[in-house]
Amino acid sequence: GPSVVDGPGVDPSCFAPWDASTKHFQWEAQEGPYRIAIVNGFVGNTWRIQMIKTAKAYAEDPAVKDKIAEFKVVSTGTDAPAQLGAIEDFINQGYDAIVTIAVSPDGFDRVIRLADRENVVLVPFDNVLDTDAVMQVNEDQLAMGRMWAEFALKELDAKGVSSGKILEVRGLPGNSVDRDRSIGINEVLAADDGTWEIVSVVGNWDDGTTQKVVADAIAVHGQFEAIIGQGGSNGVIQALTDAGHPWVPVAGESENGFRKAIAEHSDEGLKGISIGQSPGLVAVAMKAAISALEGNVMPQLISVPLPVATYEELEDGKNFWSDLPDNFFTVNEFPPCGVNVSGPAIMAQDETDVK
Amino acid sequence: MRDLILRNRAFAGALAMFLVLFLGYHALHPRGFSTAVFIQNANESVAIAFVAMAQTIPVLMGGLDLSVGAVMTLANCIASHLVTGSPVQMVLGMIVTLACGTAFGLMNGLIVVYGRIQPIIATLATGAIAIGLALIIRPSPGGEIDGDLNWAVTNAVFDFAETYGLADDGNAAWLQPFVNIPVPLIILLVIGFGVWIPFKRTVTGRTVYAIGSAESAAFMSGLPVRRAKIAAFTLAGFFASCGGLYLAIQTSSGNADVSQAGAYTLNSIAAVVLGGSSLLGGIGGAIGSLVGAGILRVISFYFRILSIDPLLQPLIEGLVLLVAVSLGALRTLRVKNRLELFR
Amino acid sequence: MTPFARLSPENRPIAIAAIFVVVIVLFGTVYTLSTQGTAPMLSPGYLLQQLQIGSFLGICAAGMMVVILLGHIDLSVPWTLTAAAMMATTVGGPWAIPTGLAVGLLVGLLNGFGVAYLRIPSMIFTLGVDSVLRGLMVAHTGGFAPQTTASPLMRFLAADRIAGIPVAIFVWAGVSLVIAGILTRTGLGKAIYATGAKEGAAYLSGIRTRGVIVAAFVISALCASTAGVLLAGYSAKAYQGMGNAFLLPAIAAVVLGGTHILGGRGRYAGTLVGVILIVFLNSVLSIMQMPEAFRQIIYGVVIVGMLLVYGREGGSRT
Amino acid sequence: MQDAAALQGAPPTPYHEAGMDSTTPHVALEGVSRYFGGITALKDVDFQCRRGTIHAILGENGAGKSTLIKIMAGVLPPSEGRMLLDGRPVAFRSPAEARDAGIVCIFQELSLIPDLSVADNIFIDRPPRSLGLIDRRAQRRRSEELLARIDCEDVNPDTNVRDLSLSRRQMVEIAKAISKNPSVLILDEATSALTSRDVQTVYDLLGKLREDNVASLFISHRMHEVDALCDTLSVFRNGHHIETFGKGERTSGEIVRLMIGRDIEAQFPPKPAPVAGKSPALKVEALKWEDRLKGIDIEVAPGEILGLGGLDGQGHKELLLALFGVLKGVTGRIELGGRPYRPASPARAKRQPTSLALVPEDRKTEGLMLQLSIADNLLTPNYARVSTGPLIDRSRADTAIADAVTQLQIKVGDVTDKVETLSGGNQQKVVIAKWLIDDPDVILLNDPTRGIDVGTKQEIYRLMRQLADAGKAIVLYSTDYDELIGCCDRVSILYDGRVVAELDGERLTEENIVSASLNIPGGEAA
Ligand SMILES: Nc1ncnc2c1ncn2[C@@H]1O[C@H](COP(=O)(O)OP(=O)(O)OP(=O)(O)O)[C@@H](O)[C@H]1O
Ligand SMILES: Nc1ncnc2c1ncn2[C@@H]1O[C@H](COP(=O)(O)OP(=O)(O)OP(=O)(O)O)[C@@H](O)[C@H]1O
Ligand SMILES: [Mg+2]
Ligand SMILES: [Mg+2]
Repeated sequence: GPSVVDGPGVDPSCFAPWDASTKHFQWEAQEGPYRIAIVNGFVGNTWRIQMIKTAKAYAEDPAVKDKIAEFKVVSTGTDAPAQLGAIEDFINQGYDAIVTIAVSPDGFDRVIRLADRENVVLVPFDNVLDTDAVMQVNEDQLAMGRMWAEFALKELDAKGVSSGKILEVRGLPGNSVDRDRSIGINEVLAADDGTWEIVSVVGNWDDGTTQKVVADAIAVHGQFEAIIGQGGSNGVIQALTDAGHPWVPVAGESENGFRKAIAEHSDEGLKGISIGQSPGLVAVAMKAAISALEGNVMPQLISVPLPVATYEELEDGKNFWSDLPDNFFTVNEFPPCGVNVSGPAIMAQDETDVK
Repeated sequence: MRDLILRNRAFAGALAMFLVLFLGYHALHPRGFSTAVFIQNANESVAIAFVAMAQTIPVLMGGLDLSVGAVMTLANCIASHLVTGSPVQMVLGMIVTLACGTAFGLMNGLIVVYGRIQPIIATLATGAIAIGLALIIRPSPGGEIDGDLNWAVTNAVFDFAETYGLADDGNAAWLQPFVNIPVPLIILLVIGFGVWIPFKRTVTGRTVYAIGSAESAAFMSGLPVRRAKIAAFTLAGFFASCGGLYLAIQTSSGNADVSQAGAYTLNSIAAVVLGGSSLLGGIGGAIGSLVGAGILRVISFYFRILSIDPLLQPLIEGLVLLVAVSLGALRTLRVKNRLELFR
Repeated sequence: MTPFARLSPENRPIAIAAIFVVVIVLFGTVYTLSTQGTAPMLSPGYLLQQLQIGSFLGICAAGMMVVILLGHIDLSVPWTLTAAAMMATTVGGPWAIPTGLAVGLLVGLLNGFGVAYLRIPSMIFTLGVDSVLRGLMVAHTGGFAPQTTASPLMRFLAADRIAGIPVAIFVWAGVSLVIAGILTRTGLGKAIYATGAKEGAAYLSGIRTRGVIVAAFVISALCASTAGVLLAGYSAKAYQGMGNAFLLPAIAAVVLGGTHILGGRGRYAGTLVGVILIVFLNSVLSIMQMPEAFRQIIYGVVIVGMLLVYGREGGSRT
Repeated sequence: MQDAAALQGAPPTPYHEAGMDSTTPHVALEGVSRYFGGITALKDVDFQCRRGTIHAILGENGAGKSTLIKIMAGVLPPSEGRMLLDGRPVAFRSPAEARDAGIVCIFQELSLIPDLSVADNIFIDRPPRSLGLIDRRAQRRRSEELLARIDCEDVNPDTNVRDLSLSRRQMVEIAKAISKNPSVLILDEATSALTSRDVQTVYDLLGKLREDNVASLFISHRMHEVDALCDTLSVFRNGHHIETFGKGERTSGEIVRLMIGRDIEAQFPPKPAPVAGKSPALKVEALKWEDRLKGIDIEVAPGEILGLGGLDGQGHKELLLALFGVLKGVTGRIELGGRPYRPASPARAKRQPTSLALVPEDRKTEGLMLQLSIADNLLTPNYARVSTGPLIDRSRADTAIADAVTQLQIKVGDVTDKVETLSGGNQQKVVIAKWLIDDPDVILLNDPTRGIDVGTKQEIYRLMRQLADAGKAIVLYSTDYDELIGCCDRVSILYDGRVVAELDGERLTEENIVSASLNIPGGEAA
């Protein structure tokens, strides 16, 4: 296993430690090229598909291509034993690093123990583990929630609104990301001195469910002053449009469609902020794994900066693409990390003729 | 007699399919036929195998239990709270977990028998209830199951002995022939055979078969139809909770994952069918389903050793499943009297 | 319960479910009146909007019912729906809807072939088809960026209103008329009941039961794909997993409507009431911001409870 | 409806039996009634049976016989009244409780489990055990003994019941019943599919049981069986116990009159003189299928009733199914109305220019959809006939149904009732009627009168003859020799998948049928 060492770690602009108290790991340097596996859980939504494509593209990136001897991706579905089994199998096969999106924030004790025993670098990202025994890569969900809420309050303040109903659209129940984002949002709203009634609905992070629950909420509650949605932001916009709800500040994810809508309607009142959990995180996780294998000092918890874009910052062809489908996630690059696989490049790999 | 062979032929076919797939996987695996890989295979298969065995019993009765995945999840969440503390407390926790799952199965049985609701619908509903309870018990994943227990139970006999300082830390001579056997495999086989085979050879067990084959005849023959139905669902609850308990120990935690529960239920049906039981009831057995669960798992093992485009994996997995269950159709082509198709 | 005793076993569930719908609406109204002082559940706008969203489920349930009448089940609904929607938007333009329906037709033929000709239990064959379709859609989405925007006609059918009434409700009504017509007025409908009641006897009566089974699965898949096309229109686009929320509610609606899960018995009116029941139950739970855990429990209790109230199955112990 | 006494012109003869009068009856029912919703199946029945007798229960279809024994056997509770066992009141809640009290019943709709072996079935509820678990070896051994006792050594205890013929199943059912050492053994039409050899075995068995002081209750629609066997006879009609009397106290004519409340004329309608030279409606040459049909040749002309006779399991059933297109891999030549015909499916068979119809063996699983209405059942083969385009023409459908109900005099309350509410005889009529609407030219009948009472049987015989006279060709398989002799113009005897004899005119006698059935060389001439 890794030894706990003092920071700072390598390349802090890319591998930023979560906070000051984050400890640092160092593995024995190993000879490259490495065998790397990605153990995905569920496959069957756009985010995951984009993530897999990003991983594949990044593995071909000249910067890392030579460092990777073998690269494999499997998806195990939402089945904890299958995911644990796949990780263990890759450890048994002698892979050097395993990057994973955990199906559950707990339950990895055994594979962590095995990985440490075999000196395999295990890197959970996105859905990370409730443990400090492995190196992990994520964006700060709590901060994301806070930032959404702060933005909404700022815009309302600018409009001179200081009371009313705010709609919060939550994600998958029971998921820690959902929990953290919601805590962030509600913390900020509670601390504000406006009088807000918060209506909270569950949208499962998917466009359709979100659209339905937002439409329901509008039908029941009439009007909201602002909407803070964790995901499925396209659905929020669609529900507002269909209901003829006036444009209000909306905080949401980084879907292309959402950004298109903000760009189009911000003058009419759709003051939007778009922060995304990027599928490109996988590339950062892969890069971190390689870096660890090379023997560098790594933070245990790597914080990837939040890719924020407000209505003021949107620019067609740069951080959204008006001629591309709504469904893909716009933020995909992390320049400080040298991860330059852009969203359109991923989603339009063979698409030159389709466009 | 012919039918007897045919019945065994389904099981034999399943076993053959499993062995071919399993040996093929180990042959291709860089560390094939090693204890580590066997342990990993066994660990991954225990939960689904238990749930598949659970599903078998209602299926033999001609019904389906759509709550097995949910009961497994419920047991998983209960165990994540209870299987902790001193060894005695942990054992008590396990007993309570199994008792809860069994009681849930009993409730299914009572609803089916006294409410006279078709099992498939009754358990669709009670499955939702089980998930709801699991979510209440464990709103977000977590739990503090003993790490030693986790390690001991998910490894080979040697590690088990070593962890608990038994048999000379696993070095006792008499233990040596067994040290490399995965503990999960032992748990599975002991509970599977130890419960199922005796059950099958009781009047209640036989009644389960009889109900699936001809329910009114079973009643008219003076068989304890109600008792058997209740027993069947209760036993299903027991097996499902064994799966949940193992899952909890394996992951040291509980997780009220709705989609995982659904996936386990559906996979359990596939495993039962692959294992040679008839969804119409009366034919098959839990041991076949154990093999069926193995087949299901081994299929997915291949993605880890073959280089297949990750985005094509779900498609290939689906196709393989479809083809595997379609193999049963070969029987249909041999049927010369079309009336036999309409059972 | 006594007033229901006189109703025929087919109509009893329908009447009871209808009454329960009223109870739900009243309960929701009392709840909103007491918490917010408003009664949105009684406003036509809200009811229509709920029915508009309910129409997708309604169309799925209509198809599901036909298959359940045969004693089979169609577990491929979620990804049939999704695949139809995704293919429709990929093709786009005037051919969007025909493409979506063609997907349904193909899936239905495949399901029907597996169940009727290979005689693989529908429970397992349609499950396999569902995962194949999912695999195809993952590969499709991953291959290149397919177009996902709904065509204007799809938008119109799903999201627009005529005379204040959502067009989707008209579509649902149309599908309902067709299905009810098939079931009650055509030889095919009668053959479906006969095959569901006793396939062997139906076959010996000269009914081409394999054809009937194929037809039923085609109907189901066409309904699912219609729902998919509409749902894509409603969301203005297609996306992975859009069908996941429809399978179990569709089965539940059919069963709550009094259709026997083993086939042979049931009336379309029941399915209609069953869908409305589920839609309004969902509405009330949403309004109450009921947490997921209790929602699940309430669903379960409602299904078991309703079936218990419907009464025991006919006298015979079969 | 006249009551029994009036019909007799004298008060009912009191029931008496030498030497047994003083003892309490073993089983007694007092004032038992049973209602099913609005239907009265039994009304205020007093009934007794004693040990050491064979007691026949007679009555039309729907008279209440099965209901009576289901009450005795714990399947149904009585709505009113009570049951006494050796003078003590008992109330069974399940067949298991009745069995524990020594009452064992072979039900009309057999109670074997198809997917279990013969041995499992025989000892289904009380298997021999060791260490609390079923002892399969002992079970097998004891099954063999029991089967040998009823001359069924040919049945392998390991065979699944599914693979047995109906007659073997009935024998297994009998073995299962006697394995329980009953004090009351009830046989509800348990011999309906047995061939004469097996029937004889059963008679012997019942005789032995009588000596062992067992009370046997015997329900059968075959009068000659009853005559030969029973000491005491009870007649039921419309749910009432009409009369009980000893053997030989009534003539068959009187018994029939008690059963159906009227006299019946000659049982079989007269046969017309044979007309030679008609071209056959159905001609079969060298028909083969698997190892069951080994080259069958038959032909039947319009207006003719061809009987198929022989022991059970000689290929009759397969022959009819093969003609109707149910079997795969049939070879040989078939002509329908002079045109070659290749059977492919029932749907095809019924659409031939010379069309076929089949009344199958088991009306409950093959003939009817029990949970559907009478009307729907009648229309099942006929939707094309009553539809305009894809839509059903309601008025045409109603006419067709009404015609069928009148033509066959089906006793229905309302054609929208479920067909399962009809009595067995009327259900059988529905099966026949649904095909008559289709107006077939060749009608294949597989034992259509099994379990049908004499009155209804007679109606069916008359109907068959009417259809023949109207130019239909009929192929009738029957297990009842009287029926073959009385109804058929010609009878082909099948043995081991071949026609071994063809009997007509003078040569159509029971002796000839029996010897041909056993394929005794030269027996035909005897
Ligand atoms: N479960 C039931 N539900 C409704 N009616 C019933 C039921 N069982 C019997 N009956 C009715 O009770 C009457 C008597 O039926 P029962 O079966 O006793 O007649 P049976 O004498 O055995 O006639 P068969 O000779 O046809 O066997 C019939 O009219 C029948 O319709
Ligand atoms: N579930 C039911 N509902 C209504 N009536 C029933 C039901 N089950 C049985 N019956 C009635 O019970 C009567 C007796 O049925 P049983 O099972 O004894 O056979 P059967 O139809 O009388 O046969 P057969 O007359 O050919 O010997 C039937 O006539 C039928 O009308
Ligand atoms: Mg009867
Ligand atoms: Mg009868």
